Amino acid sequence: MAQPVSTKAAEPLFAARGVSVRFGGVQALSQVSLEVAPHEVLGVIGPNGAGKTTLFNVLCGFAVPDEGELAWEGRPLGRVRPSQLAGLGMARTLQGLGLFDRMTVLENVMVGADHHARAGFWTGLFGLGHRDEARLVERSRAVLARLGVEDYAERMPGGLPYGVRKKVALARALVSEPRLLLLDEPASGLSPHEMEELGGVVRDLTATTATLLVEHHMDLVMSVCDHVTVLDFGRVIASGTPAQVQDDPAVTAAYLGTPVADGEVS
Amino acid sequence: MLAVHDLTTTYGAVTALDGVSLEAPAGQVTAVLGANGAGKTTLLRTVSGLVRAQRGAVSLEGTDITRLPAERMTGLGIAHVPEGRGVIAELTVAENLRLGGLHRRQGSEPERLERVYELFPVLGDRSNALAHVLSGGERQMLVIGRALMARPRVLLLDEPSLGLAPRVVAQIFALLRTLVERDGLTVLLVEQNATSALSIADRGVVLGLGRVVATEPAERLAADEKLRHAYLGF
Amino acid sequence: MRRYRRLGAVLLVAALATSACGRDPDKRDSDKKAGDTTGVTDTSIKVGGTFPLTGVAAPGYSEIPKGIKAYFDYVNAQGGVHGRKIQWTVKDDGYNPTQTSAVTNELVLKDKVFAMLGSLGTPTHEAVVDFLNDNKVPDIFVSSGSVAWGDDPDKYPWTFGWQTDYESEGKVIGQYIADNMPDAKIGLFLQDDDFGASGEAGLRKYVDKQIVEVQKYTPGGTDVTPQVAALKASGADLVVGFNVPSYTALTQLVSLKVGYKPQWFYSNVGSDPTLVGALLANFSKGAVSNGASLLDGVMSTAYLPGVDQPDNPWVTLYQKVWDANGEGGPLTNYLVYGMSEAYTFVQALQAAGQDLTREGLVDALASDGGDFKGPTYGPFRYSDDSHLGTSGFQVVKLAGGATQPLTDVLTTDIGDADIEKYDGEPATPPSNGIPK
Amino acid sequence: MQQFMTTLLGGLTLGAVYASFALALCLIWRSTRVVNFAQAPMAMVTTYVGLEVIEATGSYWLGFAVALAAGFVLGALVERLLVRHVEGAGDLNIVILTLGLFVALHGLAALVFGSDYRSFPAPFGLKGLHVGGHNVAITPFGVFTIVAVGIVLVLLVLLFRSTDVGLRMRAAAFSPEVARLLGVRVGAMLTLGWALAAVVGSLAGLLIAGGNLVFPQYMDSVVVYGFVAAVLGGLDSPVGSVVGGLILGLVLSFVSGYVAGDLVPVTALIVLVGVLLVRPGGLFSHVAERRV
Amino acid sequence: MSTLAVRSAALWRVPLLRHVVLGLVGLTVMLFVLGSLSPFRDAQLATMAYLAIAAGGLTVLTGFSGQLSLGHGAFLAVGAYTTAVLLEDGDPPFPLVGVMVAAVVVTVAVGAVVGIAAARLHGPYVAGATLALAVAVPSLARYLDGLGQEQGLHVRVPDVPTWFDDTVWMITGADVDPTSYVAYLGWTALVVTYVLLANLMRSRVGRTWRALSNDDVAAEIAGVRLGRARVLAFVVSTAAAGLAGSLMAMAVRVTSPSGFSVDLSVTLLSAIVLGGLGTLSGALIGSALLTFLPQAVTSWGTSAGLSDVRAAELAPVAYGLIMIAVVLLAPAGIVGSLRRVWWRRRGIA
Repeated sequence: MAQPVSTKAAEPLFAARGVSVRFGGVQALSQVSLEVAPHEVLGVIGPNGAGKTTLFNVLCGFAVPDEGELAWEGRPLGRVRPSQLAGLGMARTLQGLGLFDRMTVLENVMVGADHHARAGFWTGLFGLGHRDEARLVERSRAVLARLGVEDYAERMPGGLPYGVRKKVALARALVSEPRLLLLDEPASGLSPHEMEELGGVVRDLTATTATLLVEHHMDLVMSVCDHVTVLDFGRVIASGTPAQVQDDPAVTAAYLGTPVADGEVS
Repeated sequence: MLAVHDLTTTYGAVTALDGVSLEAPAGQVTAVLGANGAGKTTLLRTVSGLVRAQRGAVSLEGTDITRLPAERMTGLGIAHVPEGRGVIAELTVAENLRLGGLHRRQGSEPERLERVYELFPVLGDRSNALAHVLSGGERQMLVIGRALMARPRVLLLDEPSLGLAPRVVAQIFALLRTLVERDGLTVLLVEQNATSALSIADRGVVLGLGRVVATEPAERLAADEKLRHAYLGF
Repeated sequence: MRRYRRLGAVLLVAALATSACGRDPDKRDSDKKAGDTTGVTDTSIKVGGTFPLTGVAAPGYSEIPKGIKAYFDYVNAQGGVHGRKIQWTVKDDGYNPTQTSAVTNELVLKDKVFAMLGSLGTPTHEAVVDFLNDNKVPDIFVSSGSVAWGDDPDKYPWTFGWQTDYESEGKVIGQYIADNMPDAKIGLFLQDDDFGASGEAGLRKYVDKQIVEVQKYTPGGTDVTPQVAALKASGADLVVGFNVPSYTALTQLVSLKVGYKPQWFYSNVGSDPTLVGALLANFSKGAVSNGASLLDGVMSTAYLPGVDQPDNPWVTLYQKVWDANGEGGPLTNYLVYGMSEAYTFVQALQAAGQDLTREGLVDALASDGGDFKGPTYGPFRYSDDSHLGTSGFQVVKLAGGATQPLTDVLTTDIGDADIEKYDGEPATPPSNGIPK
Repeated sequence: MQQFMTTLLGGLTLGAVYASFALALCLIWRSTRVVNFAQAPMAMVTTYVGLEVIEATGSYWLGFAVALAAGFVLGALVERLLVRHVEGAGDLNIVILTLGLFVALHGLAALVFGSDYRSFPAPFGLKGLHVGGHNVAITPFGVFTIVAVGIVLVLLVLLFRSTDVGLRMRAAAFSPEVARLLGVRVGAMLTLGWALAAVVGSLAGLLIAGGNLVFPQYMDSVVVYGFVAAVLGGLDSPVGSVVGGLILGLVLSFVSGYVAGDLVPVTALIVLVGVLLVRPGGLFSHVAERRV
Repeated sequence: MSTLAVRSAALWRVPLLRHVVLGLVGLTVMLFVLGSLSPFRDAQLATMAYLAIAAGGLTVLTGFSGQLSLGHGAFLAVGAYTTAVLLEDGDPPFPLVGVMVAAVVVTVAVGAVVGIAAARLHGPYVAGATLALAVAVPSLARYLDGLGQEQGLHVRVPDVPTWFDDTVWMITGADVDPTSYVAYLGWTALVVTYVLLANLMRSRVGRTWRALSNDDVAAEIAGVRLGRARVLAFVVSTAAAGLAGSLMAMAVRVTSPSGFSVDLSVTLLSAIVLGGLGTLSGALIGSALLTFLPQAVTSWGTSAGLSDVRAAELAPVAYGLIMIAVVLLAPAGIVGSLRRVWWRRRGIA
């Protein structure tokens, strides 16, 4: 299913170069580099505690790297603030969903579309922005429809099935029409069937969007990713196509560990 | 010894454990293996009462302990060792250890402290330092030492290898084996590091998506394709 | 579109027509020409007042309305005034002007009282004086010595003062100090409002050069250490306080703490020995064995007989009234104050005659009030030009919980009026205790 | 010079009171992450209880003890009956809860004890001390205030550092889940934390009340100044609370003595906002981490 | 007919139209109600109007954007003092509407500064800082000579304009006395404010606020600029508070520090809690409770044998207990709870 395309020659859409982060005495990331080409799905995998979440937080501006830099279309980004992502053309989903529980599904998605809105404060104050609002509603409904959850538009997310809520979160990210989508463990809590569906959605997106996927469901990663980067102990231990990564003994060792020699306690 | 029957746990709409049954026989190490998100940690948290089970039962030597709150576990001789981040960073090493021994008073406190320092000399050296400054390996030793302060019969260990260098992992696992053989401790060991865990375990249970995928003697499992598939998906 | 425009034009014309024809404003008020009898029936008169029943100014002052009530009950028991019984309603404002405004609304607009009587406090009453005058509600005998209640009847034709005003009091105190303690270095301890400011103005007419320090306090805070420390630091050996009773107790306590022993001279408002003594008595035995004795030697002024003069015919009357109609407990100077106000009010009602109207009451006070005889040491100043109350004082010294006069009764007025000895005879109450 | 001494000593005494109040806030914050805006009314109520006992028995110390005991009970009740049931409900709800308690206790106290000013006795003299023929503007009761707060701080440090109960309380506060796994009854420890905090708060109430006038609002200014003191020191640090209290007491005393009493609240606001903007965690905190 | 129904239903969906229609209905009802009631009731309704405006603003801040202000009384004070200074001699330099606008502008200026500081704080720190503000502002008014110190400033409401009096008389047959005049002003301002606030809440800005109060991390990731949105909420909220303060000055006729104690701030907060956080109707209901409940409770107390003074304390006890009960039992408040039932009925939640 994976269609490895040789994109290394093309200018990467987004790149991290030599990123290192320390928390207290712990080296959470050391010299991590990765590149996402346009229309590519890049998977980031690794055992628990390997530094995947930290890497994600760096990419989104929630953590500041001690070393290294991020680049967007070849230009260094400097310090990114999370709220600037949408403007740059990036969108992210959260591991914990992060849906707004006191707002309807539609409104949730509309928040994601916010940076497309033209109406400002004064239009809002005098209630004049309904045409602009109508545009946002239309755009948001379209995304919900694309993910097959438009029927839930007027519902509160709290009581909906988990799979639907995951899709709402994804819709909120997609509605901003990002050029790079950052997905943080999108498959956690999904049934095998829903996971398959998700894989299809991610593949379909490649027409317009590049995706960076942090995930521990190997089936999904191996089936949708063009490239995979493997982290362990905050370092990149392997990188390549899914097939290359699967054959890498370092990856197997990272996941399955090494045997303990029998011996006395020191 | 410790038996889990048909345990089901959900977080909201997500099912983390789906009808898990397993046994940890007395005086043996039972390793629970599986990839990230397979439900291993949830299993331990449900057994020790931190999380309420939706369905199913946990029993200790035939006595039902499913609904008992977590704070009763030490009294029953069960020690749940969270992974290394479970040290209380704001307390000193000695205070962390003392805390472990507050509930079962066999032998004087200094004596028990001494025993832990014997097992982990590095903790003795830093007994008055805040746990905050310890390295990952030292933290792992501290949580294990803290659990031993209560002289437990059953040890529930959550990923003791997490984030540790292989040499340190080997050291900790070897110690564990010694404790089992010397004191007859029963261990339920949750691990992602399968090869290391199986090398000291008597039996292995593989979890995948909240269900038991395989239960086999350790040596047999180490060579089993099921294990590889559960972890790597290929 | 065109249709809407036409509709707009019609509306505009209609609006213009409305405002152009306007109704004759006088016509609407015509029903009030005969005089306003709100709150009056053949058998009753509704009277209300606002007092601090809670909060910082409550100790002492909350007793005034009880005195008023006791006296009205006494009068009502003997048939009332012109056959009408007086119904007295008191509202708590907690000495908070915003609250005063709200409860005054309630008294005037909801309860529809005939007149306000004795409403207490300078800042509090400031909040409602415009409202009462705008609504032409008699605002009788404000319980406060601010000169605002009466020095400008044209501005506030419906408002009357009763007690001696603070400026006159300041003048009397000032002259006494200038005559008897010309070398004293004076410190002032003032409530930070009209009360303090008027007192200071009066004082400065006589002892401007002797004043070495002025400290102010805001009612509500209970720490006056900085003020007392500053007074001490200035070297003042005579402190004149224009403050409420709680602050007399507080200044005495803090003086103990910082070891400050000047001659204290409190205005009449803050000097009630019984109340201040009671507040002080509760403190530690070692330090303040007898609260009242702490006040021994403190100077003040008096314009009414007090409970330390049980043989005074007025006090005898009030004791009788209180025993018959009061809520129990001993007679206090605040009860005496309330009953005296009520007595003067009944005098005004009598003077207003059988056909009681708001206008009638105010006219009667302005024309006859100056001749009222009552418990106050000096005469009232009521006339068409002044609505200020009584003007006679004695300077007194406290000793053993009683007051000893240091001077004759002195009278004066605001501004540059001289201070003169009052030579009128003290009045005695009528035998039935009700003014004619 | 004399005024300087008066101001300094006044500031220290006042600071000691703010310190104990801040300490109470800090104890609760550490154990339950709640800023207890009802701390002052709670202390006010227990002070009234003490006053009633003193007036009935004539013994200051009996009243003192009863007030502290009442604080213990009240604190425990508030945690058990109210706070426990809104845990995890969000900052907003908890703050509103304590404010509701603030309003209700004020009204209840006025209803039960009346809203008149009442004088509260002091166990020691209220005359300033004489040292070498000079009057020092501190009363024996002022000395008692400072000493009492010092003793409480030492006792609390001993409790937390050297006893098992203290260890359990700290564990429960820092890491409730781990504490449960180690057999600590976290709920009971939180209740105990609130109860102890309310005792310390009650002490603050008694210290302010002694030799002063008491009325239902007499603690209100301490709500703000105690909070500022606690934030100044870092809400998490008991020692910081005490230092913060003393600093604030001195600053406010000097502003009041040398500038203007009416500027005291403004000064407190400036100090608070200044500290929060420069060091959001207070002077004694470690750098706050951002959670994702 | 049915197309007309569909079309009007569609129009009803347009917030502006819906809010304006509701507003006009409100204004009309107000005109008749105020005209037919006694001046005392009008005075009470004036009180309710300024409380409701302030509570509406606080709803935007606390209920919508999730920032807790315990210092809204301070902003009312700014608006009130601005009004008092302009109206001191009863002859303002510009029409009364201009006075109210000036009050709003000055308050917004102060609110923006406070909002910028508050946006950098979180949780209980915002509450504590605004609480300190609530204490500081009145004491500053005490300190400044020009603001009348403890006694405060008189507020002289200009005479009722003849055209207004005549128009109301034409419509309702009742005269407008000065007390009722303030009530008319207050309710007109209330309706305008609520229409504007309702517009804002339904707009993209309101959605942003709700998002960030729900989950600020998720909102930030979705592109919401937290600081800006929070400051904006502060500004809108303080604008309402300034207007409310202006009306309060006119209704109370005096502006003095003791009128803006912490109690006022806590009272406003209790209004929005009682009615339900996050809805304007809740703020309105809460203000009505605050205006009318004390009398009911107090008279109940006196009839139960309490003295006037003690009975007056029953109202705060009632508020306090209701606040606690709401947090414990119905965290969404009265309106919120009803709405939840409504959703459940319609199967939305």
